[in-house]
Amino acid sequence: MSSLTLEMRNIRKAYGPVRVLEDVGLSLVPGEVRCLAGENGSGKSTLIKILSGVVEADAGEVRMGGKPLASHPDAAIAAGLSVIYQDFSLFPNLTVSENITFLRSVASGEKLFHPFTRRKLAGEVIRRIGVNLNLDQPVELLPVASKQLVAIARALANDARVIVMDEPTTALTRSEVASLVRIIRALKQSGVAFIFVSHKMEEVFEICDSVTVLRDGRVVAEGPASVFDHNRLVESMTGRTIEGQRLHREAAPQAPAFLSVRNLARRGEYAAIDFDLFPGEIVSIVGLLGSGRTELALTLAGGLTPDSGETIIEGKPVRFATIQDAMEAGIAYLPEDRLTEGLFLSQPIRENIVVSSLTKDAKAGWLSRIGMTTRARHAVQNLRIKAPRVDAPVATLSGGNQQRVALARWMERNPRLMILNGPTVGVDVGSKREIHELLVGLSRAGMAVLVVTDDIGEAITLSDRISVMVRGSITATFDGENVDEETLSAEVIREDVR
Amino acid sequence: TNAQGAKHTIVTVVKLSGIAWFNRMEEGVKQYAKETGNNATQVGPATADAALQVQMIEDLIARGVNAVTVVPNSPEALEPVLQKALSRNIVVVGHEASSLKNVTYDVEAFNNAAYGEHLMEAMAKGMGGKGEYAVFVGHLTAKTHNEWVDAAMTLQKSKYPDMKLVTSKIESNENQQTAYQKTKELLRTYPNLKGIQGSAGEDVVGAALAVEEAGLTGKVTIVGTSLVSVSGPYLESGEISMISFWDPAKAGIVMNKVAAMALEGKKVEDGMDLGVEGYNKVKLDGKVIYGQAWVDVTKDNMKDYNF
Amino acid sequence: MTSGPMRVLSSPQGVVTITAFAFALILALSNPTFFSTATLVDLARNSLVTGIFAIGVVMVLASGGIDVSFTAIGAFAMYATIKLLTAYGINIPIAGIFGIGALIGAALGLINGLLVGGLGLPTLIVTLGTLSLFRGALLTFLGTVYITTVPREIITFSRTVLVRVENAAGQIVSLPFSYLVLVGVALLAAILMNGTMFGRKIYAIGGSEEAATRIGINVRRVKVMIYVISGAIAGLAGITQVTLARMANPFDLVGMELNVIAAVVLGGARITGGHGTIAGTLIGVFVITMINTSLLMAGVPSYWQKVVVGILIVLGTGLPIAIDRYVRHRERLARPLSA
Amino acid sequence: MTSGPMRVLSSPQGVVTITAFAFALILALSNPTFFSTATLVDLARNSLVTGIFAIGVVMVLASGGIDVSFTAIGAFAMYATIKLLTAYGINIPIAGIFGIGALIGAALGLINGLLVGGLGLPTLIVTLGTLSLFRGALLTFLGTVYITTVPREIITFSRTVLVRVENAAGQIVSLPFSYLVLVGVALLAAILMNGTMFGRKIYAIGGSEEAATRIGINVRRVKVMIYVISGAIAGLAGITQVTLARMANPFDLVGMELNVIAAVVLGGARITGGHGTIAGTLIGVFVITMINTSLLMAGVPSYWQKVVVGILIVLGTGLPIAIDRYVRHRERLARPLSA
Ligand SMILES: Nc1ncnc2c1ncn2[C@@H]1O[C@H](COP(=O)(O)OP(=O)(O)OP(=O)(O)O)[C@@H](O)[C@H]1O
Ligand SMILES: Nc1ncnc2c1ncn2[C@@H]1O[C@H](COP(=O)(O)OP(=O)(O)OP(=O)(O)O)[C@@H](O)[C@H]1O
Ligand SMILES: [Mg+2]
Ligand SMILES: [Mg+2]
Repeated sequence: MSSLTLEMRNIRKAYGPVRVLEDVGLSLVPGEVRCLAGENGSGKSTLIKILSGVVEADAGEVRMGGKPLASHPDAAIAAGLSVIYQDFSLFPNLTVSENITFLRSVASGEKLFHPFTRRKLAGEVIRRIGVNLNLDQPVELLPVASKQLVAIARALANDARVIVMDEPTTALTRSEVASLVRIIRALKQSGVAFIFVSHKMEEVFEICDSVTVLRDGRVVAEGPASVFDHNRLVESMTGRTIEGQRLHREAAPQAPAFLSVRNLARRGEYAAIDFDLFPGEIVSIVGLLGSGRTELALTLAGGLTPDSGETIIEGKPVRFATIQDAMEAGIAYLPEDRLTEGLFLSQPIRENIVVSSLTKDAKAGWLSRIGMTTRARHAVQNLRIKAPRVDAPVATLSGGNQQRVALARWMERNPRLMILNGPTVGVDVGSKREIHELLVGLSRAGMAVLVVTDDIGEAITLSDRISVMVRGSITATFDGENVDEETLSAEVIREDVR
Repeated sequence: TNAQGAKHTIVTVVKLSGIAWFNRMEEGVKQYAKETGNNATQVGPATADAALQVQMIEDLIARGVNAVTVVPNSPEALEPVLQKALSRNIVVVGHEASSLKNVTYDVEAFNNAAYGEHLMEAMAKGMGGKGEYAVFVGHLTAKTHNEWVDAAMTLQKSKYPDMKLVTSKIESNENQQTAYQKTKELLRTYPNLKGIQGSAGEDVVGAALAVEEAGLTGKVTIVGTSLVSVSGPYLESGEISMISFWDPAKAGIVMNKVAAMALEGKKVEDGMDLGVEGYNKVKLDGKVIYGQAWVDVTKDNMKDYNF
Repeated sequence: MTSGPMRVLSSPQGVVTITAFAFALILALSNPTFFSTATLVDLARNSLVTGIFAIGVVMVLASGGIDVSFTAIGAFAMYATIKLLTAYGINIPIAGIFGIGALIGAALGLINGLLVGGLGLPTLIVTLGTLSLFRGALLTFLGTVYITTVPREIITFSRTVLVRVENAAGQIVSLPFSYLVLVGVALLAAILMNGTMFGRKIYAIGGSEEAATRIGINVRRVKVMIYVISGAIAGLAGITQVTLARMANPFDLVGMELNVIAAVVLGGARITGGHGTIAGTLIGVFVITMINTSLLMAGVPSYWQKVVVGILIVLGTGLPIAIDRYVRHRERLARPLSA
Repeated sequence: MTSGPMRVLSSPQGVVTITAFAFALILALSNPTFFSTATLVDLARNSLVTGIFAIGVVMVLASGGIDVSFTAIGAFAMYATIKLLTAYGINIPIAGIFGIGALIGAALGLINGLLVGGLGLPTLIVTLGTLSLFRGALLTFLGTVYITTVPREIITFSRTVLVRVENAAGQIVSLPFSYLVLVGVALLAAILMNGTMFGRKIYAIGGSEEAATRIGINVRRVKVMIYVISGAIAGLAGITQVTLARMANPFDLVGMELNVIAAVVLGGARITGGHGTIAGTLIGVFVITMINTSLLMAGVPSYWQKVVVGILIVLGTGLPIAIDRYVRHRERLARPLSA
């Protein structure tokens, strides 16, 4: 047993009446990469927080290197554990280099601060991951993807024996994921063990040696990765089979375009954008991070103003000065970073769901509380949000369920055009399918849907049309029925290489 | 409402509790209580705030005391509540507030104009009747302080034409460090400054510190109202030429006496002897009772005063 | 689940209310006349101006801001209104006077609003700046003398009483008519905060500004409005003050900032935004007022008040947290060991 | 990239410094003696106590907290120390006196620290509470009389000067020896904040408390330490005050809270935490002091000072933000139209 790097036994945890983890066990040997899989809310992050000492278990035992581990972050860190949290847990006010090296300095119990040594170390780690970051920039100014890279770099900078990654790839592009995989492989050789959480099936099979599947807080399957295949893994997670194929749909009825853009451009971000969005149609824009897709989406939603070009809604040219203008024109926008841009974390689920559609409960400015609650309950059922009550704060939901709350909010507005930026980031396979079905249903009911994503599989499953965006221009547009993943990713990657 | 001979409950409300001045007044109040057996006590807010005094008097009215004697932070602010007190047959005696309308009597240690002129005379003497000078008031709204310095400035214009006021009244906020900083600025701006007249007890102390630091001891004449316990060190070392005050303990006794007289239906009359030093032959002007109770203290007689 | 008393104690308002009752009981023991309508009326009267200010402050706190300039706005509005009326010998009904005060307050609030909402400056710094600015402008441009000859309308109004009670000693205790200003402002604010979209937007902004922007709330406009409204409320507080004091003192009001903020926070609002109710605020104001004005009755030396206020503030916020921890701990222990 | 002058203007310290220079220039025009060593020395001397307090405050702000109790701590430490020394007629060297003051301050700071760090209570409310509590305790238990007969050591020390300049008019302008206290505290604090892990942990906690906990920082302990240290600094400020005033006034210091916080924020600290430097703070203190103590020289009526301070606070924070926006806008427009 002494060869076990990490062992968790009989872990139990409940929040009030909600049982989150029941008798969960998990072990790691040196050099092992274990995937922790499970639906949204199955308890993965909680298990990780218990392991790292952030949350105290109600019962059970954690041992590292054979010794019991006290429930304290510093104990875990001292024992050689590094965690990449789902929400990154970085210091927005400090520079990239200080963020990367802080964990290591704390762990080694340094008393004095050595900015130069630290900067050097940070530079080395960044080079090892093979990315380009300005070491002296405060983290608050970075885009999400770079923050995720900083979080990864921080875990790597500490000479850890176990590295836990809670969905480390959600915001990364393919090339960055590839270099992460390279690093994991290299560290494996030197005996570092990993716990890896991801909802992306390809990654699980590419990286992991073994799999532990959680469902409703219990371990329902466990074993070497080789005994799982895609279907078996999905089935253990959800208790049912989920198809991976493109969703079937009726052809959209002919209708005039809801929104058209002509020659839209914004300096330094995108240029010469032309397309039409029709009611009853789902269009995806796929592209790498930094390709300008988010800026384009934001422009359509009124969050940015274009420098030139035309936006036409139902034949009439419009100019949006604010998000509100766009909302009034029937456009809804779901942002990519639900934590910082979307949800009121400390406020109840109900408020979060109804807040953008309060006019529904308002008569001449007066609100009806009962109406709000009814609507929120309805939405929670509809989207199968796993929540005890509608007045629980959103902060207590798991990542995937938070995403659904954000979706629910916009659906409440019955928009004419819904723009979704990464609608299923951090959502488990089962729920992803449900969300996709929901979107197809909405679009058939006459809504225009624009999806911005870097998940090519998602684009194919979902879309009637798929546009590829590279460095601020749309380089190709495909018909969703007749395109395969290879063609699409070739288009993206070819441009990436250029 | 009290039967004759019963003990009166008289509460003295001061501007600010705890400072040397009003501690001394409290000694007087206590002495009075001991001598007469009346229930005389003193209270005051923790900050010199008119609103707090209003609240205190409201509470006293609610408690049903027989008389309130008061040293107001802002006489005008107290009028409504004092009117309320009078309307409930509570005797009200003011001090340092000759403008108060809603009082039974107001006790003044002296005529403010006379006192101000007296201070000016002392400063002019120190300055040899010529040169630049400046005046401090605790607050620009403090009526008494303004009466003092106004009378002083008027006297200077007529009697000492060679003296010159350099700038308008300066506010010290009754804070020694403010007085210090302002004096520093004055000295820098008007290097020929020869005299400073203070009003609040802290003014002369702050000014003296600034003068000492500037190495100007003996070159600038500082006079003003203060107490030995506050300004003693500077009287001794010579930065302050003279301080004047009236003994707050005596004022406390007189206020209580007058209040008791009013409760017992006795009238104060012009020329009356109230049996307290400095108030042996009071002058009555309407409701205002003036004594002649100022005390001058210099290096030579400072040992006689321990407050 | 949490038992009743524990639940009450685990909210700041609960603790504060209970402590206040305990405190009142002690006062009553040391002075039996304490429990009387007269005392209550006096308390209500004394909490009037603080209460009106506090309602403006809680709105700002709920939106995630903080305001320290309200006293300066109140003083400015009060003095400017009276000066205007007396200078031109204008005689308008009392409602008009309150209206002018509110307007001036709103105009000053607009300055805060434009700086905070329009330019996006931090609220503490803006209101620290305007506290100094408004006060300085008042004293420099409007004057430093007390205006004691306030318009006849105000005197008449201040003599109108709502409730008149005779206490045991045969003295008359009265609640001024201006108490209705507090009641009115509180009611309107409660409706605004809970019953209108605008109110919900305030809480949304207090919860997360970024998120509020993303759902199409015009954060800037809402913020500007918040400061305009709280400015108007401060203006009303200023006019109320003048009806109580029957004179306009330009040095009045300023200095009570921290006291009002303490009352609001005792009432359950958080400076991090998103929380705070009108009812809670009024409780907080009442408690602070009771302590500040009633200790004298119990024969407590006046500096003790500060000690008591301090302890109460710490207890009122600390106890709920400590109790909450204890309850959770007990709940965990009470669960069966086997799942 | 941003051009030189623009960059200076887009930091609060930059704007504040420049405004201060402009301001000094105007002063100098209206009074040519303004630009003199004497003025500078006087300014330095006048900013002494504010400066020491400000250093304690910036540490608290950097950690994401806020402190309003420091003046009460300073006053308590000052008065308690002097009372102790005079009551027992103890005669110890001046360093010992400062030591006692710092110790008393640290002890009071520990109370803040335990409430904030240990119990996790919100800092504004805790320090509002302890401001009241400490002040009340001082006045209730220690006394309310001025102590004018301070120990001989203090008088000697306060007469020792660091720099002595004679100005044109033959007046002596001197910088007291206690200026070294400010210099020492500032140096130590700068080293602590930038050169030790403890300091970096303070910034980390100010950036994100949750993240700090997760990487194994003992947030509670760090917080307790912050308040202990800032309490000790407040104690030093108190003793410095007594060496300047040569008497211990228990009513002193309290009331300058907002002024000190304004100086710190002018110096670039943010109340949301994570930002703030010692150098910036000193600049902020210097500017605030200059405005507060130099307007008389320019013949400006005293209430104008408030107007000027207010405008400067708003400008100092507003201008950088406005300029930053403008610069970014221009930068984007300068890029080529094709992506
Ligand atoms: N602090 C808390 N209080 C109450 N309930 C909690 C708390 N933290 C987690 N939970 C509950 O525990 C369950 C497990 O959450 P957890 O975050 O571990 O899920 P997850 O598997 O990580 O989901 P996702 O894939 O969406 O991230 C959820 O039902 C959640 O509501
Ligand atoms: N603070 C909390 N309060 C209540 N419930 C919580 C809390 N944190 C987590 N949970 C619940 O615990 C469950 C597991 O959450 P966790 O974040 O571990 O999920 P996860 O496995 O990371 O999923 P994913 O990463 O895919 O979002 C969720 O159902 C979540 O709602
Ligand atoms: Mg999770
Ligand atoms: Mg998750």
